[in-house]
Parts: sequence; C-alpha cells; structure tokens
Amino acid sequence: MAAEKMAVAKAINESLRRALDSDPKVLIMGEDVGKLGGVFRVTDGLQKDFGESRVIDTPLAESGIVGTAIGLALRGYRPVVEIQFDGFVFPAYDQIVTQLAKMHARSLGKVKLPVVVRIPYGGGIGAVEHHSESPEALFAHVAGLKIVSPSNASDAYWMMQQAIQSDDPVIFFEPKRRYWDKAEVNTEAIPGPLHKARVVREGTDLTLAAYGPMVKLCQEAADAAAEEGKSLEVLDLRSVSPLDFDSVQASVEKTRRLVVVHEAPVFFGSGAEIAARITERCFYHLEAPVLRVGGYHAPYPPARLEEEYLPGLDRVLDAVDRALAY
Amino acid sequence: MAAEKMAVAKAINESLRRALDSDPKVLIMGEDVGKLGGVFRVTDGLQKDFGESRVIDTPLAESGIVGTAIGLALRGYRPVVEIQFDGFVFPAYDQIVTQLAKMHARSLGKVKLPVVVRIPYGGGIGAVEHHSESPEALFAHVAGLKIVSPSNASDAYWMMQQAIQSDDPVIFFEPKRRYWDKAEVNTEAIPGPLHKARVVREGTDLTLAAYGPMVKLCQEAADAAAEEGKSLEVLDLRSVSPLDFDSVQASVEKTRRLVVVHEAPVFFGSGAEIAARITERCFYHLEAPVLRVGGYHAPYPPARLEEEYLPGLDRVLDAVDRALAY
Amino acid sequence: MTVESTAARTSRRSASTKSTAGKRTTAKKPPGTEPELVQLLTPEGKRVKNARNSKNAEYESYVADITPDELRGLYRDMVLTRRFDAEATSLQRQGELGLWASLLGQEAAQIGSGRALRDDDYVFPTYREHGVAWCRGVDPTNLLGMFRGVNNGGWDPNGNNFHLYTIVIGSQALHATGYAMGVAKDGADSAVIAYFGDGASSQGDVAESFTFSAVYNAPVVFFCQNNQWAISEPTEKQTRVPLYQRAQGYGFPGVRVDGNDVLACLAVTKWALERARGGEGPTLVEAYTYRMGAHTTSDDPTKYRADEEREAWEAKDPILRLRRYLEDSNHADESFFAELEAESEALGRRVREAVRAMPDPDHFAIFENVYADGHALVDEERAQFAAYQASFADVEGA
Amino acid sequence: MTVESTAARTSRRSASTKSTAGKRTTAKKPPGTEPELVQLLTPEGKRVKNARNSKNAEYESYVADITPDELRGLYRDMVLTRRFDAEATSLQRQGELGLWASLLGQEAAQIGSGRALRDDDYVFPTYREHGVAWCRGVDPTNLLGMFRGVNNGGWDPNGNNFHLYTIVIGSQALHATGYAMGVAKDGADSAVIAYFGDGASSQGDVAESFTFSAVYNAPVVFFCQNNQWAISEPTEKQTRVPLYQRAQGYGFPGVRVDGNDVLACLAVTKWALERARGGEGPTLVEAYTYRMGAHTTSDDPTKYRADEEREAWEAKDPILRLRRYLEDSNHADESFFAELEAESEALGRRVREAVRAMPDPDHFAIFENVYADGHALVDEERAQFAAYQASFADVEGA
Ligand SMILES: Cc1ncc(C[n+]2csc(CCOP(=O)(O)OP(=O)(O)O)c2C)c(N)n1
Ligand SMILES: Cc1ncc(C[n+]2csc(CCOP(=O)(O)OP(=O)(O)O)c2C)c(N)n1
Ligand SMILES: [Mg+2]
Ligand SMILES: [Mg+2]
Repeated sequence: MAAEKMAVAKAINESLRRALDSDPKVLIMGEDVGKLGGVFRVTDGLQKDFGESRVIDTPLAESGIVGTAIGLALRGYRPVVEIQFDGFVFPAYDQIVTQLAKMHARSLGKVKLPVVVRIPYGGGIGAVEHHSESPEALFAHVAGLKIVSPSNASDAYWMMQQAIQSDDPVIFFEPKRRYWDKAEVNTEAIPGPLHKARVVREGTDLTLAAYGPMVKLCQEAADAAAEEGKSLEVLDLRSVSPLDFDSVQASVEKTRRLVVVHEAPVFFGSGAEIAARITERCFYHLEAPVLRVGGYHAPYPPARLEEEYLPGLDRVLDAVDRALAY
Repeated sequence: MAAEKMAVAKAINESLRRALDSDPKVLIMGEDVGKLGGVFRVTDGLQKDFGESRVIDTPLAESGIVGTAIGLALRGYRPVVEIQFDGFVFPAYDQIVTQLAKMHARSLGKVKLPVVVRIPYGGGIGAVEHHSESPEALFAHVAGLKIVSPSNASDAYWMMQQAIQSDDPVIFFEPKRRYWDKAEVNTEAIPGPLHKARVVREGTDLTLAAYGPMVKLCQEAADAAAEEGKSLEVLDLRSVSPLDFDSVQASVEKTRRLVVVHEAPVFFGSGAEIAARITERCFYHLEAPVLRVGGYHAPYPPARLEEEYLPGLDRVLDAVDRALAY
Repeated sequence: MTVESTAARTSRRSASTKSTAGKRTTAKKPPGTEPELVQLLTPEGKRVKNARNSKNAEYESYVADITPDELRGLYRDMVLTRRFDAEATSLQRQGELGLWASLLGQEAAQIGSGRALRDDDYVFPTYREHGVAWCRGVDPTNLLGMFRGVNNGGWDPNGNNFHLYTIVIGSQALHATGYAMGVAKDGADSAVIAYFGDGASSQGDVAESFTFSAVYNAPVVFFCQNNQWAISEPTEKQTRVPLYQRAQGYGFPGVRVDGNDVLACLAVTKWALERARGGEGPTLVEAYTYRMGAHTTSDDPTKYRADEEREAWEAKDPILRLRRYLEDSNHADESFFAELEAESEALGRRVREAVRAMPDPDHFAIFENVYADGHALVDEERAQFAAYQASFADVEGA
Repeated sequence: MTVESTAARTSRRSASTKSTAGKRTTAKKPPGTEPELVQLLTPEGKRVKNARNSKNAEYESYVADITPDELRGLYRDMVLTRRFDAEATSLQRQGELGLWASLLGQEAAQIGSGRALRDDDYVFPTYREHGVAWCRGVDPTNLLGMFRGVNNGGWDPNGNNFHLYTIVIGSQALHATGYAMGVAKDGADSAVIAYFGDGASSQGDVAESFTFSAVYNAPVVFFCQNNQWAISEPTEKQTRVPLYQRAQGYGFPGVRVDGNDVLACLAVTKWALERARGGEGPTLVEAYTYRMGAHTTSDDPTKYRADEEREAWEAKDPILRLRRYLEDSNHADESFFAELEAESEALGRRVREAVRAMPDPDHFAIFENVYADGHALVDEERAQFAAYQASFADVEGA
C-alpha cells in the first residue's frame, strides 16, 4: 500500500502533507498557496487541512516572502516557500544571496536556516514570458545554498522530505513540465542521500548527464541511440549544488565521452562547470571534449519558438554524434 | 598633452566628465555620487560642474535606481548608475535581469536601453562583509547584458567611453583595489573594440587569462615564472560577455596550456565557461586540462582571511606548475 | 499570468479572513459603501452633480462640460473593448491564444483613465490594460501576439506612447517614475501614468517608485486598479487599510474612485494628470473595481471565491450604468446602439481573422534583438543553429 | 560601511536642495521644532510633565514612575556606550580595527529603546546599534570582531536575543517581521524590534516589512533612527514628509520622538512594545536624532555638510541633558559621576586589551560553517587547501 502511482505534482503535495503532519514547525508560504492550492495545485488541500496559520497566503512580494521566512526560521520554524514561477524569483534574489545563503556562516554556525524555496522551473508548457526559465546556475554559484531538482515522482517525494529536514537552505527546482508525469512512489522506502546522482540507464559508449526535466529527454535519446547500436549511459544528477562529480567521473572513466544537457542557457550554465571539472578529473580518459546542449544566449523565446530553443531529441542526438565522432 | 598618468578612479572620473560634457543626455545616478563624489571619489566634482539634474543623488534603493534609470533611458537619456559596492547590486538584480536585459528583445528592437551599471568589485581592500565580492558570473549567464572589466587606467577611460556609447546595457565592473593604480592614459587615442581581449605579455609555455584586478597579478606571476625560465603569455580578457574566445583560442593553440584566474568563486565562475569552451575548441591542442584559480565555495571571508581566500602569486604559480606538469 | 492544472473544483472561499495570529484585523467593508469613494455616475445611471463634499465637486468640474458626443465616445470605447476582450477569450478557448487576461469589469477604470490622457503622455501598463491600449490607438490585434506566443510584445512603445505589457509585477512603476523624471528634466509638461493592481501594491518596486517620484517630484500618476483579487488572494492579503491611503505616507495625495464609473475615473485621472503637469508631483489613484472573470484563462475562480460576490458587482456594471444615463438623458438613440453593435461585430471579426492569419515567427527570431549592437556569442550560436537546421534540410532534401 | 579615498576636502553642502525638475519640494524644517515631536526631557534637562497634548501624556505615563536609580542607570548606559564607541574609534585610528561605525549622538535613541525591551523580546539591529547591544548584555568586545575583520558576526544571536549586525540596508526589517510572525504563532507575548536608518526607509524590503507586518498583525516595532544623514545624503533625498508618517499608509501608527531624549525614547518604545504584546500589531517609531560623527571612520563629512549643523545639534546632546536633570533634581551626586568616570576608563581599557588580544582566525575558518550539514565541494576544496598549505610547510621545514 505504501507504493502508489503518482504524478510529480501530487508526490510533492503528499510530501508536503507528510512534513506538515509530522513536524508542527513546518510552514508553507507563498502566493496563492492557500485556497487555490497554488497555480499548479501542488499545495492543493493543505490549507484546508492544516489551517491558515500553517499554510500561508502571502502578500505579493517575493523579497518579503523569503525575508520573513528567514525570520520564521530564526524563530524555529521550517518554512517551505513557493515562488510562483522561475522568472519571479529575482525580487527575492537579494534575500536569498545575501541573507539566506550567508547567515549560517555569518553567525559562525550559531543559527541555522532550514528554509526550502520551491521553484517550478523550465519551459515546454507554452507559457508567456518569465514562466519558462531555468535559473539554477544563478544560485549554484552562491555558496551557502543547496540546489536540487528531481526528475520523477519518487525523487520529488523523497527529495522534498530530505530538503525540509535539511538544516541548510535548499532551492528546490521543480520540473514543471513533468508535473503530470506519473511514476511509482514508495512512501515507506529508505531514500538514498539527497545529493547523490543516480545511474538511470547503464551504457558504455557515452554518458548523458542531466537533471530535472531533461532526464526524461536523455532517456529517450538513449533509447533512440540504442536503436542505432549506441550504448549511452544516462545519469540523473539530481543535485546541482553540491554536484556529484564522483558519479560523473566514474561514468566518464568508463564511457570516455560526456554530453551534458540542460534547458538553461549554455553560456555560464551548469554544463560549463561540469565540463571544466570533469575535464580536469578525467583529462586522460576523455576521447572527446565534454559537449553541452542547452539554451541559447537569448531571452527565453515566445512559446511558438520554444521547441527550437529547448534541447530536443535531435539536438541531443546531434551532440552525441559529434562526441562520438572524435 | 593628451597622454597623462592617471589612477584608475581618476580615469573613470575623467571619462564620465567627458561623456557628461559631450552628450547632454548622459546622467550620473547613485547613492552619494553627488557632493561626496561617491565613496571612492569616482564621481568627484561632477555634480559641482554639471549640476544636480545631471548628477543625481538617489534614494537608498538599488532596484529604484536601476528601475528609474530604465525609465530615463526610455525617455532618451543615457544613465550611468553607480552601485556602491558589489554586494549591494542584488536588490537591483530583478530589474537588471528581467527588465534591463530583456526589454530590447521584448520590444522586437524598438526600444534601446543604453544604461551603464558601474560596480566597484572585488576584494583585497580589507573591507567588511558585502564589500569585496565578484558577482560577474551572475550577470554573464543572462542574455541581453554586456559585461566588461578594465584592468588599468587607460582601459578604464576608454572602455567607459565605449560603454556609455553602447546602445546595450553594460555592467561595468571596476576593480576597486586597482582604483589607485596609475598608468598613462591617452585621451586622444583611437581605442580598439570594447569586447576584444588584449595580449598583455607574449609567451610560449602557457597562457594566463584574467580580467579586472587579476590581470596585474598574472603579470606578476609571469614575471616570477620568467625568472624560473617559464614563458607565460598573459591575456587581459577585458570583456566577460561577450567573451573573446577567439583570442583565447589563438593563444592556447600556441601555448597549449591555459590557466584562468579570477577572484570570484571557481564553482560556476567564468573559468568554467572558458575551460569548457576552450577545451571544445582546442581539444587536440591542449596538453593539460584548463586549470582555474579563484575563490572557494564559501562566502567571502572576513578581511583577515582574504589573503588566503583570494588568488595570490603562489596560488597562480602553483596552478601554472600543475598545468606544466601534465 | 498563470497556468493551472485542471484539478477538481472544490473548496470555496470562507466568509472571513482571519489573521495568522488570530488577533484583530480590519474587516473588509462591503464594496461601494466607502465614504471616501469618488463617484459621479451611480450604478443606476444618475449623474452625481451636487456632490456631498467640496472635494467631489472639484473632481466633478473636470467632466462638468462633457458633451453628449464625448459621452457616447466613452460608451463606445467600453463596448468595443469588452467585445475585443470577449473575442480574445474565445480565441483562447479555440486554441488560437495560449492565454488571455480578461479585463471584464474594469472597462470604466481603463477607458476613463485612458481618455484622460493627452497624446504626449506616456503609459506604463501591466498585462491587462487592453482598454487603455485601445484609447492609445494601439491596434488591438497587436496585443494578442504575446498571448498567442509569437512575441513578447508586439507594438512599438513609442508609436503610441504606450509601453509594452510588463508581467513582472510592479516593475513598470519604476520605469514610469524614471520616464517622468526625464519628462521633468526635459521641461516638458506631459505626464506619465503607471498602471498596477492591488496585488502589485505589495511589491518593493512599487514602494520605491513612490519614494523616487515623491523625492524628485516626478509628474507621474499611479493608477491602481483594485479589482479585489490578486489571482486567489483578496485585497486583505495586501493591506489592512484602503490602498489609496498608502500615498499619504510618502507625501502625496491618494484618491479612491469608483472604478466602475467611467466619468469619475476620467475626472479624477484628469485632475491627477493636471497636478503632474503643474509641477505638483505624483498622485495615487485607486480605482475600486472588480475582476469579473478569472485571473486568466488558466485560472478557476470557483476554487477561491463565491459567486455571490461577483453577482453583487454585476449590478455595478460600468457599461450598463452609462447606457442608462445615455438613454435617460436622450444622449443616444436606438440607431447609435445598433450601429455600435454592428461595429462591435466587425471588430470581433477583424480580430479573429487577424489572429488566425498571424504567422509563427521565423526560427531565427530567437537570435534577433538580443542586443542592439550585436554580440559575438549570439552570432556564433545563430550560425551553429543555421548549420544544424540546414543539416535537416539536407536530409529532407535528400 | 564604506571605504573612501583620501581625496582633498573641498566642496560644502549648499544650503538648499532643489528638486531635479526645479519644481517645488517640501523644505526641511529645522530640527527639534516639529510640533509632532514627542519630548519628555528638554535639552536644558527639564522634565516635560504637563504635556501639551493628551498623546504626549500617554507616553509620559510610561516613565512617570521612573526611579532615580533607573535614571542613573540610563545615564550610566549612555556614558559607557559613548566611552566604548570612542574607544573603538581610536582603535580604528591605531589600526586595530579596519573600520568603525560610530553611534555618537544616538545614545539616547539606542539606550532608551534598548531599555524598553524585555529579555524575551528580540532585536534586529543594523551595524550601528552598539548601545542596544549594550542593553542586551552583548559583550562589547564581541561587536568589534567584524570591524577588525576576524569574523562577520561575533556573537550568538540567541544568547541575548540580539541578532547579528546586518549590513545590507533594510534586509533585517523583513527578518524581524518574520520572527514576529513566529512569535505570534507561538502564542508568546514577547515583541520584536527592528532598527534601521533614514536611508534604509527607501528600500523596498522595509516597505514590504510594513506590508507583511500589517497584514499579519505581527508584534514588531520598527525603530527608525533618523540621524539626518545616509552617508552624504540628507533625509530629503529619501522622503519629502516626516518619516514617521510612512506608517499611516500601511495602516499602523507612526510616532516621531526626540531621539536625543532618552526618557521619550524609553516611553514611546515601551508604548509601542505594549501595543505589539497586546495584539495591536506593528508600530513605527522615528527617533529624530543626529549622526554627530562621520558615517564611518572611512567617511569625511566635511565633503558634504556644514559644521554649523553639527554644532546646533551639540546643544541637544542626549547625555548632557540627562546629566543636567540628574544634577538639578539631586538624583546623582559627585561620587556617582566620579565612579562612572572610573568605570568608563576601565571599560575602555578592557575593550582595548581585548581587541589587541583578539587572535586572527585560523585559515581553515574560510571553510567552516558554510553549510550546517556539509557540502562535498567545500570538503574537497578544504582538503586541497590543506595540501597546498602543507606544501609550503614542507618547503619551509626543509
Ligand atoms: C514578481 C511576480 N510575482 C508573481 C507573479 C505571478 N502573478 C501574475 S499576476 C499575479 C496577481 C496580480 O494581482 P494584481 O496586482 O492585483 O493584478 P490583477 O491580476 O488583479 O490585475 C501574480 C501573483 C508575477 N507576474 N510577478
Ligand atoms: C543595499 C545597500 N546599499 C548600499 C549600502 C551602503 N551603505 C551603507 S550604510 C549606507 C547609508 C545608510 O544610511 P541610514 O539608513 O540613514 O543609516 P545610518 O548609516 O545613518 O545609520 C549606505 C548607502 C548598503 N550597506 N546596503
Ligand atoms: Mg487585482
Ligand atoms: Mg541615517
């Protein structure tokens, strides 16, 4: 009975419910998280069951949301705040970067800020401007934050449990275009470590590394490549900070080729850090440079262009072919 | 008479003065830029000579400064805004990322935002928290912005002229610890392109690439290495976005080894992008992985630790040795 | 602008909103009963001429001489705007638009304020100011590009002094303030108007725009359409006192006007614009109105608000009351209404056809206008993209 | 917190501040003459008992029963705080500190408000609240670590319910509001106080904290020390009306108190805290005072303000006026003042010695406390750093 098929959004909802249930200090905060249950229904029903004092509709001010969440954390609460869409996190950026990330160190370890910032992110849903971005690199560069992104319902459930239990601030990037993807979730499992990558599919010719919404794409690419006789290993990185370089290294030492895929622009994106570090760690193993597939150096385009902008099957396979051609 | 020895701060001051003089649309805005002339005296005397309507002390609100500068630019002005210190740009981050960077594209090219955001940045001056950071990577990932950083007085003068003339928003990172370094400035020269790197010193064994405050350090490192018989080429990148990869590639094709140095944390820093892209471009030329010297994944430390935190001569030479050992 | 899942419609907004701490808060007053509300045309269509107080009389003076022609013009604007809005909503249902943010119910606030403007004034809208766009002469079909997903802003802001729609809540209040600072620097006597919602009033950017405009005495009018809701949040989640009072604390006047009364909105906005032109600085106008529809086509208001609330506001419909007045005063006859009906239908048809004919953008548009002066990386990526695209063409061509 | 170059001291602040557009602005009133200023002890040291208005009388009731002992205590707090502050300034000159932000002139605002607090109340300071820290029992030497550059905050915030100094202007107002929301959730009757300056009042974060605290009715007191200057900018660059009025627009009371009058600051803060405890929500207190010194030791005020202004404020000195009252009322004798003088000297000595003895942090402190639960990259970099450091030890050892 503990294992159940659930959509990603529902898995997060269940995980939040469990946290609210088991720890009276857990709070949900954000715009429209109450009666509406969030614009994606991720907090659906929670205010009804836990009341307005635990599930809090906030004024429309992201800096205020994160800033007061910090204050609540200082008082002993464990706020889980929702930023409605990726493109609306920036008003809160100052509080996240200068306060949330640094207060533990500033206090020489005296205070802890167990705050989770949930951000539905990424494109592919045909939305208007600011609703499809992938700003994870803008947070990963900042010490003091942990950045994770689940790719499936089971991880969504468990990683949320672990993020809430973490005494560090966690930016929890939710792959919004996968909200409705269903998978088995065993709510009684014993989860592995939050920041460890997972081999989704084993392979020998090349490693595809991704996180969040792109994991599924990489699996599809591996399927397609398999039909052409290429054996691709697919890694779900799960965590962007810390980044599980050991797992990537282990995979690359085997396959000798790496392609990193993310929706965010390539320039200064996660792929850059992975390429730089893996090249350093695996210099003598790599048969090809680490290739990156991601967004272009341009604002996220209007919906009717997003298919061209976003990494798709063909672009991933193109990069695979280029890497294999070395 | 056109060439004169000037400190970096003075060179920027002279450049701003020239811009105010030659274009009535140029404005200076920021906290304390008026009578005080800025906390580093970069705008010294400008309000006295151009009046309060051209050199504007603003309320203490960075989002307001950038947001109103955008409005002024829409009205045809060319605001040059000062952010007092690197660590205080974040309240303006939303306006910079969602508006300043994107409005030209949003308008399909109909409106232009010739706004320069000046940010004194970097450490080495023994300051308190938030006064020593290097956040350039957090802007470079964002399309629509141009990011430059001069390393010397002549570039400071000319790059500021060009930044103000640019019809794109430019984030102008000023190496605050070099403000008092003097060099010849020829105010009648014809400057080269704003976004082109410069070979500061030719060499054959390894390329050191840096920008802003780290260029001088790299020159010192090259001097020291020369005494040990190693010939290092030093590149002053000058621009972080766009980044002049062609020049880096040309140098690396010659030296076959590259070390990138910046003050910002290494993780997700400029060095990652340079390493990833140069490795892709020069895969068969590189004898060693691109190595990076920069800050650690930790908040900028208190002043008495900054010497350990910041890249110094020994750390650069250590990386050089490691690269040469491949 | 939100996208919602299609979860079942269950809970209803409970009658009262308690403060988190269970301590006392200010109760929400029933709409339209506030003594401070400026009203010049009652829901029943009666002109309020002998105003209760002298302040009201001052506003009244701005529309005292309004001609029947002008009144019919306001009526026509509201009717056509509503028609356009309805067409857009149905185009969204038909899949021609990805999203639509309806202004239904807010026609008076938008047409009243929009018609108060001079050509040389400048407007900074949110994403819902279709009625103001109409007043500025922006072709309504141009508004639809961003909702169709073919662009992020489909008109030249300087063509009609109407800035692009701004989605990041509150940002544009600062742009308006900066623009107004520029107007003052130029010695021009035009004014600037910034639109935003009740929800937006909580954003730091809006507060900072109050500070900047007050300190620099910028000629800007802040026009807040308090439509009672920010998606699912009632205005009590943003403030415990009427929003127009916010201005006082920054040292400039705030006025609450009946946002469903086109004459009052016209008058109060004219007054505020005149203050701006006269060097008296900023003004906050709170247009007290109601979002009759969903937040956007993605929203489902039955999750959070009661039908009765909407019904109560229906009785205050902005178009209906002006129609009553026009009819009662014989300022418009049957043929006027009939012609307008035909004009409405024609507008709907034109918009429908224009949207359907709207081409998808060229793929290379991704790389266009990222920079005004170009950028090496954009050039490089465009070239790679072209080569990549061409590689398929080759295959397909082969 | 700023670092300045040592450019020549030239220009002086001109007498009037014009608006950018040359249009009319509100002129700055001479300090201390505002009718709205709550004052309970005049600069001449006279108690104001029969207050002009009933509001003042209400505040007066909070200090009506104050004992001579308590009065001497307030005096002692102010004197010792000033002594500590002077010591820190001279330690900076001697190179023992990198920077110092002096509170000179603001002792009454800080001691008055600080002594109004209960132990279970929580304080969110800026970087200048040395007097409040003193009241909380934070060892003054612990304040100096960040100014010496050995840490970024050298005390346990929960040790004395006194949060770390916050340098990013205005941020802490939101933390205070959130903390207060938590207090209310806990059903506790303690209160929270957030300090900030006149300059900070312009930050969006401060405005958002007003909104949140009002909406949630959070038990928080916003204590704004308007010391007339934000580095080189006079308060007119932040607002055109008195700052305490800002609160009104958010639906809670604001009061301007003579910030150089320790009794008035004590009384008004007690009143505001009592409101918070009683479930009446937030209050804004504007303590009207003056920054007698430079912004920090890096600042040179002669660049932007006239000596005469400072001189005018010297006559309102917070310590002097209480001394006059203590002497006139025979609440303190010669021996009290002599003993306090000795205590001051001892404090100065203790601080001096403690600072000089303050060790530099261990190099590995860079990697400490970045995360509570650890982070693989930090571990990796620490190990690399250790190996790198060790490589020098080897060389030196060889
Ligand atoms: C900074 C930011 N946060 C969140 C959103 C998502 N959002 C879009 S509209 C909206 C509600 C706005 O309410 P209001 O200001 O009252 O305007 P209305 O929609 O009622 O016209 C929200 C939360 C956004 N667009 N920008
Ligand atoms: C966000 C931010 N911007 C700029 C600064 C630089 N700065 C430090 S103190 C200060 C002036 C603050 O003035 P005020 O709030 O009046 O406090 P006071 O220093 O007078 O006590 C400035 C601009 C900062 N610390 N934080
Ligand atoms: Mg609304
Ligand atoms: Mg001040």
